[in-house]
Amino acid sequence: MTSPQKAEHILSVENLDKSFGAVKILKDINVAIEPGDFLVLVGPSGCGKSTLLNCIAGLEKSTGGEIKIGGRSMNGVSPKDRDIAMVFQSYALYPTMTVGKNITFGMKVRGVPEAEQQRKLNEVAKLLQIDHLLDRKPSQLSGGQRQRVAMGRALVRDPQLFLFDEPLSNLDAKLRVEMRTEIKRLHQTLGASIVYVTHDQIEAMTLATKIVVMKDGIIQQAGTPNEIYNQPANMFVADFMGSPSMNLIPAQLEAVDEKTKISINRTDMAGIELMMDRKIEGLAGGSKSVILGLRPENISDASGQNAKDGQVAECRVDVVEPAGSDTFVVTNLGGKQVTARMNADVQIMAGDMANFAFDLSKASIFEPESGARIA
Amino acid sequence: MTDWLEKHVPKLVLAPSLVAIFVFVYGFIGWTAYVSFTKSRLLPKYDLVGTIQYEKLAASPRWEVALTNLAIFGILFILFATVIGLILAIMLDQKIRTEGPLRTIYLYPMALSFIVTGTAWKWILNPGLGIESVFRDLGFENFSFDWLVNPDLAIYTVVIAGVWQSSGFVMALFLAGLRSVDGEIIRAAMVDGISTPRIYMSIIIPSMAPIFLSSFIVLSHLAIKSFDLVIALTGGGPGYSTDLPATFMYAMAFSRGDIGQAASSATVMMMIVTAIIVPYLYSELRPRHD
Amino acid sequence: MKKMLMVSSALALGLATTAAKAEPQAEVLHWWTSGGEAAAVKVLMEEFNANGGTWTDMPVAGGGGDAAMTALRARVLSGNAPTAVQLKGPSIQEWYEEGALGNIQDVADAENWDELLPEAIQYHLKCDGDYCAAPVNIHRIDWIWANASILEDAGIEPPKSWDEFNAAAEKLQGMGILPLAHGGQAWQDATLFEAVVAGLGGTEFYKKALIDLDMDTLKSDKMVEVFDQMRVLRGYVDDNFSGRDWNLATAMVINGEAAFQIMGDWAKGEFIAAGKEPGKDFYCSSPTGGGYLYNVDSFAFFNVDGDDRQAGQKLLAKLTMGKNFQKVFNLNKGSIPARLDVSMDEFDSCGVQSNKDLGTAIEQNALLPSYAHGMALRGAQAGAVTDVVTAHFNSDMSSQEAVEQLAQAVAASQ
Amino acid sequence: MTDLHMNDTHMDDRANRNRLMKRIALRFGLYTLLILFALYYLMPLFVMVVTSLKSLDEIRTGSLLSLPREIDFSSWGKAWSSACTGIQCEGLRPYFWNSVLLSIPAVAISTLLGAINGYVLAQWRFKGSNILFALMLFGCFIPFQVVLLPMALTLGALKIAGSIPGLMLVHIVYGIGFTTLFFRNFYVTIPTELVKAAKVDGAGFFRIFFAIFLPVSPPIIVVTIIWQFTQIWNDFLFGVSFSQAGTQPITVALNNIVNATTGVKEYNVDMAAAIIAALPTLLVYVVAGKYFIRGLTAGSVKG
Repeated sequence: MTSPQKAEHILSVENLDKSFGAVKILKDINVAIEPGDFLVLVGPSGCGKSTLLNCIAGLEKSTGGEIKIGGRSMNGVSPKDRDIAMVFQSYALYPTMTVGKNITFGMKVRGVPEAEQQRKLNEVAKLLQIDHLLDRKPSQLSGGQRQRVAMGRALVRDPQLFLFDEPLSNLDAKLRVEMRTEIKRLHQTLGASIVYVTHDQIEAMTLATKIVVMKDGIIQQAGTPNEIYNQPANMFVADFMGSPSMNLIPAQLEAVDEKTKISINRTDMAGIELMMDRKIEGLAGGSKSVILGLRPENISDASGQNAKDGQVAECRVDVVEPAGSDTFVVTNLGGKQVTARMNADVQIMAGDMANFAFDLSKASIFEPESGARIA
Repeated sequence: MTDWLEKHVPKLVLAPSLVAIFVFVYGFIGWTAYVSFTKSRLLPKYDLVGTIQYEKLAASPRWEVALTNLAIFGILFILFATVIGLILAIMLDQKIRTEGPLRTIYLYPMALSFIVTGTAWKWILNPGLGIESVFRDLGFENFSFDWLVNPDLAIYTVVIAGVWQSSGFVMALFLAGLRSVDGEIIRAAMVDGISTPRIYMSIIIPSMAPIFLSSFIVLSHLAIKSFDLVIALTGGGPGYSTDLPATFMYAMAFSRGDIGQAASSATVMMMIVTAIIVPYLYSELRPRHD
Repeated sequence: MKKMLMVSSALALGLATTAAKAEPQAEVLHWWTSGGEAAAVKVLMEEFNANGGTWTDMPVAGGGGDAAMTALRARVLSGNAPTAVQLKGPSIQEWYEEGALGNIQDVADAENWDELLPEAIQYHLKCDGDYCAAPVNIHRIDWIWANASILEDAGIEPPKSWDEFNAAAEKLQGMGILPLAHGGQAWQDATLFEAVVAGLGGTEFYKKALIDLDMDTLKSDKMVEVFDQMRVLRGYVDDNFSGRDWNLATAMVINGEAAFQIMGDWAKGEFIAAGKEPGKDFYCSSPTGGGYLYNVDSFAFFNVDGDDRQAGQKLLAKLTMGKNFQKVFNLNKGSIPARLDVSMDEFDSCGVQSNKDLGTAIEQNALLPSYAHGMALRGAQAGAVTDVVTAHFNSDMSSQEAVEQLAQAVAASQ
Repeated sequence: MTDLHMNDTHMDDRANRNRLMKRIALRFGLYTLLILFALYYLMPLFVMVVTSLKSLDEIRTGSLLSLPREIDFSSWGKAWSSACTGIQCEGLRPYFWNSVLLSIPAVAISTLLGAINGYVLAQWRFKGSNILFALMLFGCFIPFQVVLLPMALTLGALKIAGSIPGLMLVHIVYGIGFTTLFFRNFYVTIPTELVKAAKVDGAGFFRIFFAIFLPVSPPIIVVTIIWQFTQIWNDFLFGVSFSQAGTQPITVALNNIVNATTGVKEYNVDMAAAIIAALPTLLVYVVAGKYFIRGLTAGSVKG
């Protein structure tokens, strides 16, 4: 990821380290985005994503490395001088100020003329449809309204860079989806550059132009949503991104000409064998234990599209979970639960033997020890 | 420069208070500890003489009485103030129509010092004037309440007056706690058919553990500091049977003119305080994961 | 808030500037705060002010001067000692030894104090041979106050020894009358104790025991007898005596609830306030047989800066010993003048008696400084004695054990 | 909290009636107990008020708890303006103002210091700040008798011995521990994101404090003021040790009236004086007691 510093990078983070005492929170972080990018930092809690965001905002001091915003080094620059705006998980609305005052507080502090403050306030209020709430106190608002006010406070700033710290996680599911769309629309209409932290991989997938997956203070993978989803760099990313998550099945690989034979053991019956049309480097005649990563949508019923390749195996159905648009069917392969995404109208009962069709063109192969992607 | 200032503003703001605390608390404790190794009488002297004062203290029957009293008083005072405070809070929590006035009545003793109420208490507890005589006048000839004048029991009257002053505050703490207990848990328990006393005993009271701790600390600090109470009520008597370490220390320093002895007793007091407070501070302030 | 600070510092400044004038200044720390006492001291203030001085009153009551001593110590340590302080007995010398007291010998020379004051009293007022304090009065401590009508009904004369007292008390008890009103506070227990020591043991015994703290005397059989008598006295007291203020005990005698009280001459004020007449409604007598337990209140003069304050000390010393003040103050207070040349014409019979006994005691060398009121011993030692006395009186400790504890406590306090 | 009495459903009439009776009996017992406790708490005040309204004769002869035969307010007037507190017989009045002059600035300053200390310790933590907080807290527990003498030395060295500012300093210093504790525990409950948001908005340390934190603090300010005012107004030990003529607070004057040693005692005046001296704190508790409990709920107690 150490891309050469380009002028158009709105944000670049280089070799960033952060530790609290002996505990290293961030290790050698390198990220860069271009204007208009929507960067989502995603990972489980404690992975360091919020710390990274706070470092970018200048709310926490890094212990090493550099952060540049708009090409300017941010070393020793206080948050207010970084030309950023931030939206917080708890919204952090000032409880004793009205909505209007909350939104204009920053401008007031910076000494923006009164008239200008009013103009911007009206503009933003209209954009976010909160004009009727301006005289209320935060305690009189609903969660969604507070969320909008928090965004309003960021928008009036009109900064180079927006920072969002899990802004939707305090909302209920329905509202969360609505606000997600809203944020996406704002991004598109304003063309703003955004760094967005979440632990929700769906938010990450839907919003991002660029995703950084983190774990234990280390970047696991950075790339477009498509790259992250289809070519996860390791088993952690594979497992973390996507819902239901990728099936990770212990398997044996063996090179057969230009193809690769995949053998999967089963505890209760004979194993299955599948052929993959690709050649995997480094098999050199012998067989090799790997982890086979397959998204649920790459396993379907025999009537589905996957069946054409003939990679079909009969498996025992453990659980059937109809989900409306699809039906998820769980079986057991290689000692693991494996989920297949089948047609909604598939006629299968738990306990049946059924044919599962495997689409191996999008399969990922991982090294069992390190979890790193092989192919 | 401005950067440095900006970064260190919080520390700079805290500094005056910290300096004050270091001088006026720790400096003074150090001074007292030093003086406890001298033979200071009327005014402090600074020639060290070793541990004579502590040996004298250990041999003093009056100091022994004072320590025993602190134990008796401390335990009973904390126990009764907590129990009564809790009971009052629970009773007041039952949608009592006159809660406001009652709460004020229970709380007001906290507003008064014993210089104000001392004489009244002395009269009330005095067998010839107070409760005993009132009951006898009412026809209960054998009613007896003469703790104040009984050297073995006088310390208990100090407990009565002490509890009177502090239990209202404890009630306020508990009431605040009860009001912040999650109503959902209680509704859930009621749906399960658990009786009201059981709900209190096994759900609400255990959930207020932090308040028990807070009130324990407030009360133990009051117990150790108790001074006015004893001076106003019994003056340490009968004899010196109600002396507490604080009154002992005061008597030595100011009426006896034996500052060295006073300093040694103060040092022992501070050690007792430390033994109680430090574990509390540790448990309260050890880093937690948010 | 800023304004408030300014107001208060202006106040402090105001005080400072008034102090800068060269008029005699006196800030007087004392604990005469009740109506009668205040009226008595007020005479001094008026004279002081009439002589061009400015009197600043600094009263601190409580605990027989304990609170005032607390304040005094704080004031001296902070280098802000009051001009004059109500002090007495060895504590004057103690403060002198701490280097805190000044000198008024020139006033004493000019006013001829050595001629006017009994020698025993002079002793208390001098620091290394020079006067450092001015006396206000002589209190007699060993008075037995008696309700006249009770005594008449019982056919008892005011007792003049402990044997007489015991006999009278037995008789009264037999009649269902409470013999002795007493307040169970340590200093009152000590007041009883010293009267018993002086009465049973006599003058020499008292001096050896409570002034010299002679170990043999403290451990003697006589001392066991003294504690035995204390136990007997305990039997004459009602059950509610603990913590009772002395004036409530006096009221019991006034109201006829008890026959006797053993208390200093300030108790007379209560009788008189209740409209009683000495010799008619109540009697005063002493159980010490010629001994005279006294307590001399005095103003001690601390080291102060500034001509005005030093001038104030001199003026105050002079006026304190003035005939008029000595008379008026003591008429009010129940005590008698410290200087011997004041006419006793206006004093009542108890005052006259006290004055006469004082003369006799001087001749017979039977003037005894009161230990209970801080005239005989230093604070720590007096306190050690009192601890034992009060512990004995308030428990069922045996006399033998009390004597042992007494010797131990005294040894430890030295 | 919710009412713990279950709704009576599906009960036949008799059971219903029984329950009702039981409930009434329970309520009756509850109120009786509450009133008994109230009597216990009120007793000393009752004795004081009643005694202050009696004549001296009646006090000497009558029962402690009996009501006055004739209500006599004269002792109140005397206590306020003509009782002797020394040679001067001006009652409590001059001392009352000393106490006001002392306690209002002292309460204000120690509250403000506590607020800003609490703000730092809760929202601007730095390495070691928890230890510093613990050290400050420990200061709450020091028995005041211990510090009298070194304090006298220090005040003398600072040249403010005997002055109201000196006394104020003493009260402020020993109040800081508690005020800091109150505010710190209150501010800890406020999300740290608020400070972050304000920082991004460009506000500095003080601006955040005055514009955002102070406005949310009234509940805890009330608690702190009540606590500090009670402590300072009622203090005797510091008042008697670190004042001089002209700066003595009301408790010292009250003590001079009540604890006169060898003079005639006027108990009715003593009691009236005691009540007068206690009126300001009593008033504060009666008026603001409600907010006191509310403030405790608002976060000074971790629960």
